[in-house]
Amino acid sequence: MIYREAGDFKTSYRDDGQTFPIRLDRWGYYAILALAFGIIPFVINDYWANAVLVPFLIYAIAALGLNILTGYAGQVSLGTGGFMAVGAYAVYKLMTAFPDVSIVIHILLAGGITAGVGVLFGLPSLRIKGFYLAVATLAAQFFLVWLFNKVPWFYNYSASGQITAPTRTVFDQAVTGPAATAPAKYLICLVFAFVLAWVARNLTRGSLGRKWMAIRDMDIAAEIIGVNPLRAKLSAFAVSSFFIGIAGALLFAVYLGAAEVGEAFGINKSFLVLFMIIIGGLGSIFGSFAGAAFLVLLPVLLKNFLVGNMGWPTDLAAHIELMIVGALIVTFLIVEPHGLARLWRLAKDKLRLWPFPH
Amino acid sequence: MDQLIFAAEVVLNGLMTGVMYALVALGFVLIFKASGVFNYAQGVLALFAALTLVGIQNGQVPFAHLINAAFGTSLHHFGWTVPAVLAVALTALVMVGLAFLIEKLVLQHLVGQEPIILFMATIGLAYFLEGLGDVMWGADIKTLDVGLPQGISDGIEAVTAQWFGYGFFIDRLDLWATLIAAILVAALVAFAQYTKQGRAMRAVADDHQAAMSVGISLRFIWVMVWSIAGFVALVAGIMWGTKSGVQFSLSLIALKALPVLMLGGFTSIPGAIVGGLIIGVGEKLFEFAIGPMVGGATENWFAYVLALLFLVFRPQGLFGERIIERV
Amino acid sequence: DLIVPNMSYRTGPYAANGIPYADGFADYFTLLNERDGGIGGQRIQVPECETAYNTEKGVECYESLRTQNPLVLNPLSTGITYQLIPRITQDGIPLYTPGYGRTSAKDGSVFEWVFNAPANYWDGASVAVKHILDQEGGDLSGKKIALVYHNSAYGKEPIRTLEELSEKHGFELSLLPVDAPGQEQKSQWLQIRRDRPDYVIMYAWGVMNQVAIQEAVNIRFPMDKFIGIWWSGSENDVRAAGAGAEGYKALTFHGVGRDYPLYEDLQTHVYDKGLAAGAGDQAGSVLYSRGAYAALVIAEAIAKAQELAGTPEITPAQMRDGFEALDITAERMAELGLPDFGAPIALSCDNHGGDGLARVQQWNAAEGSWSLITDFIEPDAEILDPLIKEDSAAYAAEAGLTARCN
Amino acid sequence: MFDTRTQETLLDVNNIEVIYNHVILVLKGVSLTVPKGGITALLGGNGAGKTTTLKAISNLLASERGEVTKGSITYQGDDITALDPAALVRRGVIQVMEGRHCFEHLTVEENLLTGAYTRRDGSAAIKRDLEMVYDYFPRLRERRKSQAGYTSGGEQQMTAMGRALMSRPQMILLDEPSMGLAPQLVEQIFQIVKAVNEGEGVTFLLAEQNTNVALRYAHQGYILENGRVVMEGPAAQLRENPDVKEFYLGMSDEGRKSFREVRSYRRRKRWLA
Amino acid sequence: MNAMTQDGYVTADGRQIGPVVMELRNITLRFGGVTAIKDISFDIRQGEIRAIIGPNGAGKSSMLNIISGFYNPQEGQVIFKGQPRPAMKPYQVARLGIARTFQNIALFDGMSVLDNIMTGRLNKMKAGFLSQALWWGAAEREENENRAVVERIIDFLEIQNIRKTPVGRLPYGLKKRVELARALAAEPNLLLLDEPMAGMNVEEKEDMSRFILSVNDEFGTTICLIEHDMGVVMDLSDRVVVMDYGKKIGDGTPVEVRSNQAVIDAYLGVAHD
Ligand SMILES: Nc1ncnc2c1ncn2[C@@H]1O[C@H](COP(=O)(O)OP(=O)(O)OP(=O)(O)O)[C@@H](O)[C@H]1O
Ligand SMILES: Nc1ncnc2c1ncn2[C@@H]1O[C@H](COP(=O)(O)OP(=O)(O)OP(=O)(O)O)[C@@H](O)[C@H]1O
Ligand SMILES: [Mg+2]
Ligand SMILES: [Mg+2]
Repeated sequence: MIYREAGDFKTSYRDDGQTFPIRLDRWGYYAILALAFGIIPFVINDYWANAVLVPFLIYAIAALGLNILTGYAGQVSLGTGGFMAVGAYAVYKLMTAFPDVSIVIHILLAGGITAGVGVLFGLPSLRIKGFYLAVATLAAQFFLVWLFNKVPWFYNYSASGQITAPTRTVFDQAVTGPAATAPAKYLICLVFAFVLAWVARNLTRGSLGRKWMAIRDMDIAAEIIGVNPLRAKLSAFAVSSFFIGIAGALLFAVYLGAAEVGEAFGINKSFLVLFMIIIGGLGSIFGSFAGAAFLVLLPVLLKNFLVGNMGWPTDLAAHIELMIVGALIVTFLIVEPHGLARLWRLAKDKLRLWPFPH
Repeated sequence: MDQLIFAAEVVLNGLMTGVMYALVALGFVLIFKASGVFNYAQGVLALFAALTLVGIQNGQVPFAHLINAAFGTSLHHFGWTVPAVLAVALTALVMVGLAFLIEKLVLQHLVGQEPIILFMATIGLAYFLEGLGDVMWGADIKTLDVGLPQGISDGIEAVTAQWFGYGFFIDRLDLWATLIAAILVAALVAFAQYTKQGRAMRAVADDHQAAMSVGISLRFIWVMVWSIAGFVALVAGIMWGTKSGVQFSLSLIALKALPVLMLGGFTSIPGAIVGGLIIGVGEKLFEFAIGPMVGGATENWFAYVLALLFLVFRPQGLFGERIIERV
Repeated sequence: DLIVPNMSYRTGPYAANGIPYADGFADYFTLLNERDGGIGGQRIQVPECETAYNTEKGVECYESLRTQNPLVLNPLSTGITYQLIPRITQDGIPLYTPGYGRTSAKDGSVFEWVFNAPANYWDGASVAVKHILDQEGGDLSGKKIALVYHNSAYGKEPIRTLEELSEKHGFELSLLPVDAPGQEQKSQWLQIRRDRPDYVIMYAWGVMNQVAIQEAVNIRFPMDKFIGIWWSGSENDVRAAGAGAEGYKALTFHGVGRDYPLYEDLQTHVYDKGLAAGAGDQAGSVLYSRGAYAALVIAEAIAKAQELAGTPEITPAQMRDGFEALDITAERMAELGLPDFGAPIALSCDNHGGDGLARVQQWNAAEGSWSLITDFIEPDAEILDPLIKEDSAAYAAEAGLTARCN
Repeated sequence: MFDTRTQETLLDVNNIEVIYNHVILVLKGVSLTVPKGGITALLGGNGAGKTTTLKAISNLLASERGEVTKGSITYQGDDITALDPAALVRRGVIQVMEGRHCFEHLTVEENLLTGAYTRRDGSAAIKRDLEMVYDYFPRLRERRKSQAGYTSGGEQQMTAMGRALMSRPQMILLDEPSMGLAPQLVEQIFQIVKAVNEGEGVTFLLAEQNTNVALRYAHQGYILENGRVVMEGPAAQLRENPDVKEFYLGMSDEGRKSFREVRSYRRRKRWLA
Repeated sequence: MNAMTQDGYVTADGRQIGPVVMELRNITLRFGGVTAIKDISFDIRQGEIRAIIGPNGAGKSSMLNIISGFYNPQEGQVIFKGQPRPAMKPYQVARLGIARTFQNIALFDGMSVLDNIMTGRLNKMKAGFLSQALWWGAAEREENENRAVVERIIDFLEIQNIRKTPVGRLPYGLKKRVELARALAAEPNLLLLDEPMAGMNVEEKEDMSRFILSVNDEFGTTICLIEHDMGVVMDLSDRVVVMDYGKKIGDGTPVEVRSNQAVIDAYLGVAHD
């Protein structure tokens, strides 16, 4: 019995409420942090940063955001792409209008602006529930994309409607624009992902988080025991959109460098992030990361394997990749509908009992 | 006056478009009604059906590409063509087989799960079918022709020209679609409301466990409903495929059906039609009257906003079942 | 070996168009390898990477291809092009975007690494209007032209040009955007039916092409007054509409069909050996020809670069020099087995976009083939040049670049 | 009077183990025999595993991520452990689930009709049985056109019972039929159970918390605690057992204790660790 | 019972009952065509245990729903602490100090027992957003303080060992207890209990009774409960309202109600001892 909680006693409510109550978990967590902050930045190359880690971290932030809304507060949203676009365009306008202000502040402000937009589009959630709401959030998706496409002010009147991120630095290191190095891009995303994950954890373990979960599990009962549904739902929309806005801002400014709204923030993006949280696990912070890792890595690995190792034609590989991703999603849901996070917990449960089942 | 006539024409065409949307929405409604599953794969199902139909019609060798890549052969066609009617029948059979497999491999293992999980599973299914369609029949664009006529309906143009001094434009394909949709809806309503299997299907939607406990075989109901939905998808695939050729984008018509669904109510078959008509007319009129002022291409979002407006007043859609809220 | 990646899309919404293009591109290099043993003795490797027309996959492709030291990239997507311009500029890898991408990249003094010869979107708009002028005996005043366009960066490209042209020639321009994917265009075509424009110009892609042409047939819009850009002029786009599409026109900057000597070589060295990319049924189609043409220009630039560098193993920077010294004459085209296939291309440090010549082809539904109905038409440089200067200057300012080539 | 010893066994549950979610062991070897034509009561406290046992029999566990990992269940001599629930209903075993589980969006009458789903004996017979159910539960007749989701708890319980009767079963598994019913109705439901049992020869296996009533109507009983059978026997015998009296009937030597007095004492089951 | 005055009365066991806290005056509630409650008036006094009984579908739960603001009656007034209460949202009612449990358990299935009970204290937690986001200052302090309160309730209701279990997996009886815990966590002055003992055996009912009595006793909480077990109602309650299909057919002490012929006919079936 290596993995166990017996003997790991808590003597205060504070200890009991900490994020990783089990010692082994805590160590694992510190080890990962040390790896992420202390080692990877020194060994990372362009391919790993640009094709894998940067998108992974950015999507993890978006997934955290959506997980707050969908996993914790139970409001299914398909407007993620649109909200990411708000973040991207906000940061673009801010970057070009106030070139002297730090990009970090721009990104945070972009999150704030997205939060406002999120609240606006969250208003119908008071009346509309379940799948009806999910479909209704598509209104946000389509409207926002249309808006950014149509109003030239948003893309600074450029001829084609594309936006391109100018170079900005943090501590004299370029983090956006073509001159940004792989470690710089990786680190700024990592810092945001880390801080936001920590905030998400705090919010979800406190009273706000309980309000969200109460609304999710049974909104009528929640209202009767005293949760104001309006405030609970709108706060979920606000916080979620804040995260998603930051993800959008990073996606555009750090990862892509240039974007066209319909292409980069289309409905596929909404679905992608939704997949991430469902595969990762609804209502789980770890799940948001796991889901993002899964869906960012899987296609890359599959492609490299099928085309690189097996030497298949790219088109066949691409089609089969679709089939495999689809089949994997279904398989996952069958094996464990509550996602990778639950799978992980079940594995731990078994470990805890090992070697004596039951 | 001219404006009015044009507006009338726009409305008329909106109605026709609405019917086309409704054809897609119907498939969604059926599956939702029968299992509470929001079947995202409905669009891909339509694509898959249309691909299969064209493939059979043209005597394509399924999986040719895969076989060629694996064995170095160069198979493409059997060298025959199959008459449209027979091909449609064969495709319908394929869709039944597909329904059977979907039940066996997916749904059966997800009995009693929350709706969002089932929804996700259908998204996985959509991916899979999209890939399968491509591998089976190739990703190139195909022309679909089962003999449905397209183009201006001369009769209506002539008659209205005489009456109003302006010939209204109606696509003959749309007239067909309307006829077929009417038949489908009537048949499906009768089925769901008045037959034993229809009742069982609604029971399943409410409570899987309870349905099983009274002896309703979920497997049977699901295979049946997915087969019907597959058939409806085939019809939608034929209609849309005739218009635009059969290719990947066909699966995206699902997105046009969602506002229809939302407005009509997820559980209402007539709602799909009425919702389709309202959305069709609404988006066309808006694009026609307001569109030019705001730069056009408003249809995509306007359909959703329109549906949203309705929902704010009736959260379950126009004809959807009341959402039961009790403690 | 020299690396010329094929960034293709054989899946996703635009697969039907991506497939023939990628096949043509790959087959041409296969031919060079098989027949000539490569270029200057160097075999050309064409690693393929699937982008699915998706910018993020495009980035992944770029990063993974970059590790192989490619000479030039051709992503066949305006979105991915915009994505890559800052990156390739940083990394010093030429980008070749014939007939698409960023128009102002024609200005080589700002866009050092981007080439978009022989023609760009604005050239297309201008050539289309010139053709209309021809049809109308040189006078367009009081005429109405409608632009039906894909509501994206690509579709919006010609608007500015057309606006300038409408001022110059006095025609009335109306804009009809269609949102992707464009399966439903009833309101746009009803507006056309109502407003009865004299001509319709179309910038579409994917399923939007088929639906637009079908709707035009439905409302009996005269097909010979309906002109698509070269991305709206493949066989795929017209076939669905059947006989009704007879007479539809589209621009092109190269020839079509298999009536060129090149195809004999392709047949013996590629198809017969079973080396054809894809199913082999696309040979001679519009997009296949375009893919092959892109490969041809790249091959010529490689040859030029080898000549300039004095070594067959060239670097991307030498490749850029090769492009800038590119001079493909009519005689050279004939030598290459494609007489009168494309207009001569001569590039320089300043001019990365060539002369922008394009011609008009028309669909013959009965034969199921395109025929070229005009000679190469020159775009209206008087209008275009200032626009390009303006846009590239804006980019230079934004990116903090100083003009080169002086 | 019904004598369990002379009756043939209809259902035999043999030493079954049930695990939920691959880790939670709930039933730890439960064996029961249900004689044909009798009423068997399954008693026990909260979480004892009554519902789990019934679901194991009717094969509804799979949809709760539970599985029978050991033991076997036979019905009329055939192993039914792997049968799907629908097939079981066709063989005459139907379950009335705990917590009613009516089809909310169907009307009361439609709910009842779904009970006849597996029947093949024509609409006239079904119509007759519908009337029979309405006679048993007159309240349902009044509410026949209401959506079940909007009826009161008791009405839903009646609907669920009626729905099961509509399938003309040989055996009904009843899970807590009395829960939430008014006293009069509890008595009435058990009267109906008795009537159906005697009149139509339907066998009952019922899980109950209301030990008092259950033992009055049942022929034999099993007491389940913590996933194990702790006591079994003819109902009359169980009723007289001092432990049962004390812990399940709330009687002590002095008769029934007032609930007000509970503050001054507390029962503890002797056999529970 | 001693004479009832404006200020209260003294119960049989000598507790002092205070003035009226909640008065329902001429309430009528209709759902479409169905009249669930017809012109009913009754009151609840400070510190008493008030029971509502009646056949299934009589409108008892609907009455509680009116008190907790979930339904708004078409006619009549709700008078709380002497003031007519305007139409309110349920969460506003909760803030007046009215907590409740539900007939069909309404726990938050995805949360642990502890979290569920903590939701009962949401209205007592006031830490600002920033403090919560950073888990600094008020948020952490408040969390630990409230946790301490909740732990006391957990001890009180003897559910220590299931503290961290997700409630979805609990057996019915424990769920009811957790629900009670959640309601108690709000420290209400008026506690509404909708069939708190349905589906429990005698032992568990006794436990539950003990809790109810203690709450009433120790905190002086006023309790209004619906229950079908006559034993419980007779033993626990001070006064009983009897409803029958939306009408009030009796109101008084348990003894009075028990001998009321209308009540016997409509509800009890037989005279209860
Ligand atoms: N789906 C499930 N997942 C995990 N554990 C479960 C599940 N369903 C039941 N259990 C556990 O199994 C045990 C037995 O539950 P069961 O519902 O069979 O009891 P019961 O005797 O019917 O109780 P009650 O009288 O309260 O209905 C309980 O401890 C419960 O926590
Ligand atoms: N939201 C609603 N819509 C329609 N009818 C309702 C609604 N709520 C309750 N009813 C009806 O009002 C009547 C009273 O219901 P209520 O739930 O109050 O009964 P109850 O006295 O609590 O019964 P039980 O003891 O069975 O729980 C029932 O006939 C029920 O069908
Ligand atoms: Mg139970
Ligand atoms: Mg009730």
